[in-house]
Amino acid sequence: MAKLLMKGAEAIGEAAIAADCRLFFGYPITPQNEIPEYMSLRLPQVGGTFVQAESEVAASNMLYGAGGSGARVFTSSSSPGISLMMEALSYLAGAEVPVVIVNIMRAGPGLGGILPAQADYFQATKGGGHGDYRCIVLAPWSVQDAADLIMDAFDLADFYRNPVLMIGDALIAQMMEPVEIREGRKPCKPLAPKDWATTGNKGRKPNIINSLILDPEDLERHNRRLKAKFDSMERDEVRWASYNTDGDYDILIAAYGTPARVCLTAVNELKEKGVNVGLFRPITLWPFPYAPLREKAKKAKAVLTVELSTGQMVEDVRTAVCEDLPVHFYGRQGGILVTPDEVVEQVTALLGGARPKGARKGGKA
Amino acid sequence: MAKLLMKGAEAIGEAAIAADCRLFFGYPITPQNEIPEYMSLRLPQVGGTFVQAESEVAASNMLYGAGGSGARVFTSSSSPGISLMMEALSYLAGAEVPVVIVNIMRAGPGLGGILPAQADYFQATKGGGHGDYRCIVLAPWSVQDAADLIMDAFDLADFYRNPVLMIGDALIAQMMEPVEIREGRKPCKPLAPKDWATTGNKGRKPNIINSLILDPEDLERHNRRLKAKFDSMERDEVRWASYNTDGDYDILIAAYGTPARVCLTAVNELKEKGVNVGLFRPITLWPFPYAPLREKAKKAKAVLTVELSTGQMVEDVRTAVCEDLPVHFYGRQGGILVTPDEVVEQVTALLGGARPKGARKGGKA
Amino acid sequence: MQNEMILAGFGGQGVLLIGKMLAYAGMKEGKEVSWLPSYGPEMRGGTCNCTVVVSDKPVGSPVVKSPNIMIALNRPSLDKFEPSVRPEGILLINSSLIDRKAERKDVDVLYVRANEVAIECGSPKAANMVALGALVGKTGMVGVESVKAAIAKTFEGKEKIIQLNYKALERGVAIGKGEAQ
Amino acid sequence: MQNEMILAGFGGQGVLLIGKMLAYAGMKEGKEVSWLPSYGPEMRGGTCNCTVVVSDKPVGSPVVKSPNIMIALNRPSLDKFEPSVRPEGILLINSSLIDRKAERKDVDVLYVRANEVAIECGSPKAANMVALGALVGKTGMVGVESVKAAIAKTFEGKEKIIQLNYKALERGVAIGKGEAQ
Amino acid sequence: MSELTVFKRPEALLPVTMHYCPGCTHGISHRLVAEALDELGLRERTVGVAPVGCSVLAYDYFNCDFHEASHGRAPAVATGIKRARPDLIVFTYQGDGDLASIGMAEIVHAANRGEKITVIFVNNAIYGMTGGQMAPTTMPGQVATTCPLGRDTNLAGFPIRMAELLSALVTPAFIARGSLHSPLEVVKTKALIKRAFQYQREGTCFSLVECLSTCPTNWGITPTDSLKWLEENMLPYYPLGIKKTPEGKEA
Amino acid sequence: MSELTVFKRPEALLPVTMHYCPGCTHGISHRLVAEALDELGLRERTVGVAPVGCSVLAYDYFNCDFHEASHGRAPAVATGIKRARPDLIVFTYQGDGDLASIGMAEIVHAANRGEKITVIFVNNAIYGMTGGQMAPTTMPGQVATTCPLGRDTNLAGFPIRMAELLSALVTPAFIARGSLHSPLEVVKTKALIKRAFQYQREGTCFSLVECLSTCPTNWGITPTDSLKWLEENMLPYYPLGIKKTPEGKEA
Amino acid sequence: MSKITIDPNKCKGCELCVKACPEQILAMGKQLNVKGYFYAQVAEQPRCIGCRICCIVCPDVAIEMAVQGTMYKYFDY
Amino acid sequence: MSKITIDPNKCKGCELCVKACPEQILAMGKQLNVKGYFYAQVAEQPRCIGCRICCIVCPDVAIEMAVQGTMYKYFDY
Ligand SMILES: Cc1ncc(C[n+]2csc(CCOP(=O)(O)OP(=O)(O)O)c2C)c(N)n1
Ligand SMILES: Cc1ncc(C[n+]2csc(CCOP(=O)(O)OP(=O)(O)O)c2C)c(N)n1
Ligand code: SF4
Ligand code: SF4
Ligand code: SF4
Ligand code: SF4
Ligand code: SF4
Ligand code: SF4
Ligand SMILES: [Mg+2]
Ligand SMILES: [Mg+2]
Repeated sequence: MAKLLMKGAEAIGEAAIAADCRLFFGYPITPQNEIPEYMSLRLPQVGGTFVQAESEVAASNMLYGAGGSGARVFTSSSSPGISLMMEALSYLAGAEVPVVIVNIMRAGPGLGGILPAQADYFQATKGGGHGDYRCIVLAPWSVQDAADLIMDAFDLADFYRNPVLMIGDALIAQMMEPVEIREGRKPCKPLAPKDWATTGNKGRKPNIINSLILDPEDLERHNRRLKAKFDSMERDEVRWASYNTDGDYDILIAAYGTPARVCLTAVNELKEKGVNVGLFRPITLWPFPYAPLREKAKKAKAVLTVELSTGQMVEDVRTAVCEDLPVHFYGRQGGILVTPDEVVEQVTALLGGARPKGARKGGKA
Repeated sequence: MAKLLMKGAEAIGEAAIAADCRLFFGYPITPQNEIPEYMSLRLPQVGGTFVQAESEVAASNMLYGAGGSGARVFTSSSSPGISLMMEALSYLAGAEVPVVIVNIMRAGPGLGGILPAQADYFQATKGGGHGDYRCIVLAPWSVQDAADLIMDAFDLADFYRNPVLMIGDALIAQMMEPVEIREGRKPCKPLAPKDWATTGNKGRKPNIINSLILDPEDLERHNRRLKAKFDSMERDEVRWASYNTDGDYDILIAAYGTPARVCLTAVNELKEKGVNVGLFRPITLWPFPYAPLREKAKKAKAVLTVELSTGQMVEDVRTAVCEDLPVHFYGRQGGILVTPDEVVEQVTALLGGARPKGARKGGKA
Repeated sequence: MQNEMILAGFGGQGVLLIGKMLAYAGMKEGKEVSWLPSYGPEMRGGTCNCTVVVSDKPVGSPVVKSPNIMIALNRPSLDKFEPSVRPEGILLINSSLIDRKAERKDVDVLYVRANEVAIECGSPKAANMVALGALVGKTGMVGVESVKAAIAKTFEGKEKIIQLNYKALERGVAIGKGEAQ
Repeated sequence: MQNEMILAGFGGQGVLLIGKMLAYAGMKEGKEVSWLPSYGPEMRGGTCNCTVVVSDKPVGSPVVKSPNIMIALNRPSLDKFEPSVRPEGILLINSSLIDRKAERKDVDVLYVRANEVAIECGSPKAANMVALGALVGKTGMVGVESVKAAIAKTFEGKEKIIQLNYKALERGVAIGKGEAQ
Repeated sequence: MSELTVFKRPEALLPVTMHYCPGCTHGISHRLVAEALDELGLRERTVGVAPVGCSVLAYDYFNCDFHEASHGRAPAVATGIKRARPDLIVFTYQGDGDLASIGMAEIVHAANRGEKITVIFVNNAIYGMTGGQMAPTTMPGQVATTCPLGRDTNLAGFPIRMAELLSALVTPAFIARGSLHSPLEVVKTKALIKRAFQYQREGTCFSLVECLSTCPTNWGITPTDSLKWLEENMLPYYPLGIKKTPEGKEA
Repeated sequence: MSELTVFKRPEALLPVTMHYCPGCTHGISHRLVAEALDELGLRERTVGVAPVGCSVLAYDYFNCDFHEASHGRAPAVATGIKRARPDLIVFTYQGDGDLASIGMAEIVHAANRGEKITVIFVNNAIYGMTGGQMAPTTMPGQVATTCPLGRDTNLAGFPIRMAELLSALVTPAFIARGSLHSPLEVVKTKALIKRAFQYQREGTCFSLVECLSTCPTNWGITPTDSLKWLEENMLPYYPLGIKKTPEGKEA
Repeated sequence: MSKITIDPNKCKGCELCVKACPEQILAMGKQLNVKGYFYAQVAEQPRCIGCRICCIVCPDVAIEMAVQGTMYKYFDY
Repeated sequence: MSKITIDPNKCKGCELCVKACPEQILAMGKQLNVKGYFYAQVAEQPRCIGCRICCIVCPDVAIEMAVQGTMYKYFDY
């Protein structure tokens, strides 16, 4: 298929349809309104259904019902709306219902602002809901990436029978870029028929979608089975990319989403000046690519983590490299994007040995 | 005041009243119903007000209003109910409204069960809501501790103008123990008058409780000011205790809440057998006592983390000790409590060099 | 010395109450105590139990898997908990309602006709007090006076009930001491 | 070569549209492109802008702080963005609506009577096309044919509008090349 | 003459003992739903949605597919199922805490969107499962564990009449209230439930039947006295009957 | 003869330009509330609760204490304030998405508890702030960005008449609907708002005034046409007047 | 002739059937069932009029009814 | 005699007052204000009957009215 110039929001919607998703339940919130708006127009055209839910609480529970009945379904929202889905998310994971949830992150906390941010990293990766559960968290850095990853998201959800999150800063939804929606692609995981779904028990025993297990031994078994599943995701689903890491470098930058692109621009600019800096980009934020990052960090003298938050992923970066080398943090907040110049300045200062202006050793005390 | 034999739930309520809290908004959920029930009886007797909210979403927003108008106020709930408060929690932190929220944790995920668990550690400590915010998280291990800590919780909330969480496994609320409610105590922090509260603007400019900041530069400033506040909590509010750590020990156990008591029993039993094992108990789960734990771990050859989850605090333990020594994990789930025998067995196996049955290297891949 | 007890019976038999009284009496005497009820969505109508620890040292686990003392006021409770009692432990069986003998040979079994004795005392509901008395009489874990204080506090203002309960308690104590059934 | 542009004007002037057309034309020619609108709760009624990057290499930041090209279709936009243009950059000013000259001396300023020219072309709404044409004429960043393809696609089926826009575009191109105002 | 079984456990109800307290009328409404599904031949294409409340284990009792919802959100879950699979028959079974308190927004909006689902609303004027707290439907003066001195209408307002409230919406629906306190009312309630499912089968409209029910355990009285208490206290406040039909009048 | 100013900006409204689009009647309802507070002498003991919606910045316009709520939860926030400080006058100002969609449970329950607060409900049949999505109050056939072919009542149901819905509750309250589309209706709506605050001042009951309002921007027509559109399309569906009084009848 | 069968192990002894039977022919037994409940029993089967009221009010669906021959339908159930 | 004052910088040019004035004495100006709006102006002050309708419909509270002497109260506002 030819490349189209599309808004990220629309590309996400179109890619979901190409991945055979025919259902969307959602509630408006800036800066992702173009996703439900697009779905409200497109889904009826392809025989699908769009429902504007009364709230994000309701939307996430509609997902729960639809996913439980075997449908491919997704919703999207932005930070405050995602917080309202935390109970349902825990239920989805507990009852093993595959759905896809997109968070187009805006600045917080609270009502905050509507400009891009990445401050929901903790919520997404550490579990904003209650109980022992995990979700694969995908982080696109371009419109094409968003379209590709959401298609995989449906497959991953179905394969593991677990909710999958895709989180992007607001730019991912708002910008237009050339994108190719890969029609007729193969699923990224082998998929079994959904014989567990609630579709009417004609000729079989009732199927039950449920997370209540009153017997503690049974619940413990369930918890351990889930844990084993999450362990297998940690083993099999780690995704990442690195740039300019073939040669030598003193600094390794770690960043995801749009800031990673900004960092890449900085890396290229520095390269032109003869300074080699590596870039490491986690694509799955959970499972986090601890081992690959550590490996890539071996050549460096310091890691610089760049985020649109006051420092969240930096904790995982620190965990990954442990005490092998110092981990610095540079972040912008409030909806402000980092610029290539800022990144260049940070790197230059680090190379000069100085603690760069505005940077701090993020994370733990 | 003489010691009383009280249920944890009642002690929490009575201590809150002794700390001048006169307002409770909440919604029933097992295993903490005795807290709202007690408050519904007691508050009217002391001139206070109890309101049964229509949901946890509403309860947490009632807290937001009441706290904003300068009142001391708290709510309690259990895991699924707490998930429903995540949006409000982010607003409370963003708008800097001091309130206290108690989570009497039950087994999850989803509806799970109603027996004790500690699987909401991530949610409480890493931020279950959206955006860059933190809450002090207190973890009592006895009824007395719960009564003492909730009084401090109100002071900490007021001092920092930030929500404070107290999280306990269900046993904390359900068991009865002797407890002394310290009347007339001094606040644990110096408290300023709440001149920011919405109390009518007679003779002054309007006070506004708000987290919306549309100008990105302003919002970034706000984020950084909040971050500085959280940093000061990390500096000043770390609480922990250790047991049997004066002499030498090969194993250091890390545990919080009721399991820490179980571990202490095991430590004492082992001591009788001539085996010295240390116990480290974080009292604030956030800020986590990284440095003290690392210090205490120096003498040991291995750390054993014991939790009622599939492994959550263990990640912070690992971060704390980094690669100084191996961190093992032993947990029970589904509402089952660890027993002293199990802990003894784990320790014995570790000392014998064997990987104990049921234990695993928790945490990251 | 640490006593870890499970007290179990039907919903209305008052096992939670005597558990609290034991804990209260222990506290009065300066001991470390804890009391923990079973709770669950299905507790209604079924059996009901609580765990009480009375100890000289701080109480570790308030949950007890292997009690050294077990009171069974009805048959299902005996069936459920008998196997868990520690060897050399004490098993108190309400023989008024339980139609079988203990199966364990390695524990000290005390049969108490709690319901009959309670009726004899004029308060059919006080079978739990008889059992409590028997336990205290047998073990001396807490003083009878302390338990009486607990009774007095529980039924504050209801002098008649207090006296009836005292009586049932004392009859139980005597039984526990082996003085009479 | 990487062109980083900010296109700004009033809400109804169609700056978002010509931004998209530029990106589309770039994409047609195999270039890397990105388009990003300003968005905010207060965008209504006020000014409106978008950022377009057309480049030979993958686009890093789709957000641009210092564009090398700036189109100002109204006065507030000029006031806001003029200082950010990179030295040696291009500043295109719609002199139909903007009553002042550029203050910057280190940029290449092009004044275009976009509204008047559009009216002359018979489509008063096509001032944005005139400006777009002028930019393309001046820089050659993308081919005129590619922009025409973008116009044809945007107004698919509306032949008359397409032709009017072509005309406005071509007039703009001529102005951009310095051939005529 | 051959023997003919004229009353037996419906096929849609599994042959298991339910966990409800003795005399709790939850069991009756379960049976009525099961009978309706059997008689209309819908069981094999039905998905039930269980609430959080005493009937949380409904999935263990019905012989059809089931989905356990989070507290109060059953109408949203049902919406998800029905929109995904309009060919299925979807019903929720909800208590008064679940539907009228935490789930208020979800039930109002499902009704207002006109979701083609059936809601069985069991109103026992209390939170049964959590041990007797006040519900939005608790009667004035009624004692509950969170209103130990009785519901004070000055502080907690009056009980909500959900059937009437939902009938105030414009979207066509079938909404009725029955009671389980007497044989006659049980029979009438069954007819309402059956009719509700019929509307769903035809794809006509949203349907809801409120069933006045007892909670002997938390009301603290015997099952028999509970029936009387319901009749004397709830019935005058919660009038029985059909409140709304899609035809616009009682037909 | 001396000059007397007979109409001016009320003291309770700060002398700033509001961000609303030209012709948006949000500005009128702001003024009416401010006038009511001034005329009743309540300003200095009033706390307003701002919603999430176009009026999210209300706290920048009113000259009294304000609390910004999360989306839909203003009635819960107001409950918190009023229960903590019954001496204060507490009002919420909410849009139709805020109050009738995500905040349905909170408004129904605040009304049902009989919270002594005043709710100003601005119904403009659309989500203004987020750019024109369908609201629960959007008219049948009305185009919105999430119903690009017009609201289909088969899929999305009929618009919710909040004033009528809330009036179906038993708890005493003052509930009325006014409109801002003509000078006369503005005057009448002001009287309703004033009366609502009077009830609160006396501690009588919950009070709510629904104000039919315009959104020229998202309706895509001029301010003047918007008034006409409101009159022709909304008025027949949303009848004006007092729906409920605590006295039980219109007094 | 109608025959009532009460499943002793399904019955929870709530007595609703006993109170509801218009002929007063049901009674509580004196034996406990597996769940520990005294269960209802049919005291005078022959007097049963087959009204099914007991079946209808039993919350635990513990009662079944069979008829021999035709049955008068009191109400359409 | 009543006097209408329209604050040019508060006015957003919505024209509601212009359309509402029963005497048709308000009109849109030809100049832009600081916010870029054409603002309303009083064209024929003397014909003003002091009905305050313009004030009442102005969403931006941009209009004030003063009177000299007494004013007829059309309605209690
Ligand atoms: C989010 C959440 N809040 C609270 C609870 C606790 N809870 C379980 S059931 C219930 C209410 C049950 O009452 P009702 O709906 O009337 O059903 P009943 O038991 O009376 O049939 C509550 C509050 C929960 N499980 N989840
Ligand atoms: C939890 C949450 N969901 C969604 C939003 C996005 N949002 C902001 S305002 C709004 C609706 C506004 O519509 P309305 O209440 O009708 O007010 P109006 O703008 O029309 O005055 C929405 C959905 C949000 N801020 N928070
Ligand atoms: S608690 Fe009440 S509602 Fe629940 S099963 Fe028992 S009687 Fe029924
Ligand atoms: S978008 Fe609509 S509601 Fe919002 S300010 Fe503009 S006109 Fe008013
Ligand atoms: S069928 Fe009627 S008469 Fe026969 S036992 Fe049942 S209730 Fe009594
Ligand atoms: S109604 Fe049913 S459960 Fe109750 S006593 Fe009769 S047979 Fe037993
Ligand atoms: S007061 Fe009346 S007559 Fe005078 S300008 Fe205003 S609307 Fe016109
Ligand atoms: S009504 Fe007000 S804002 Fe509108 S034109 Fe008149 S003065 Fe200006
Ligand atoms: Mg109930
Ligand atoms: Mg609106």
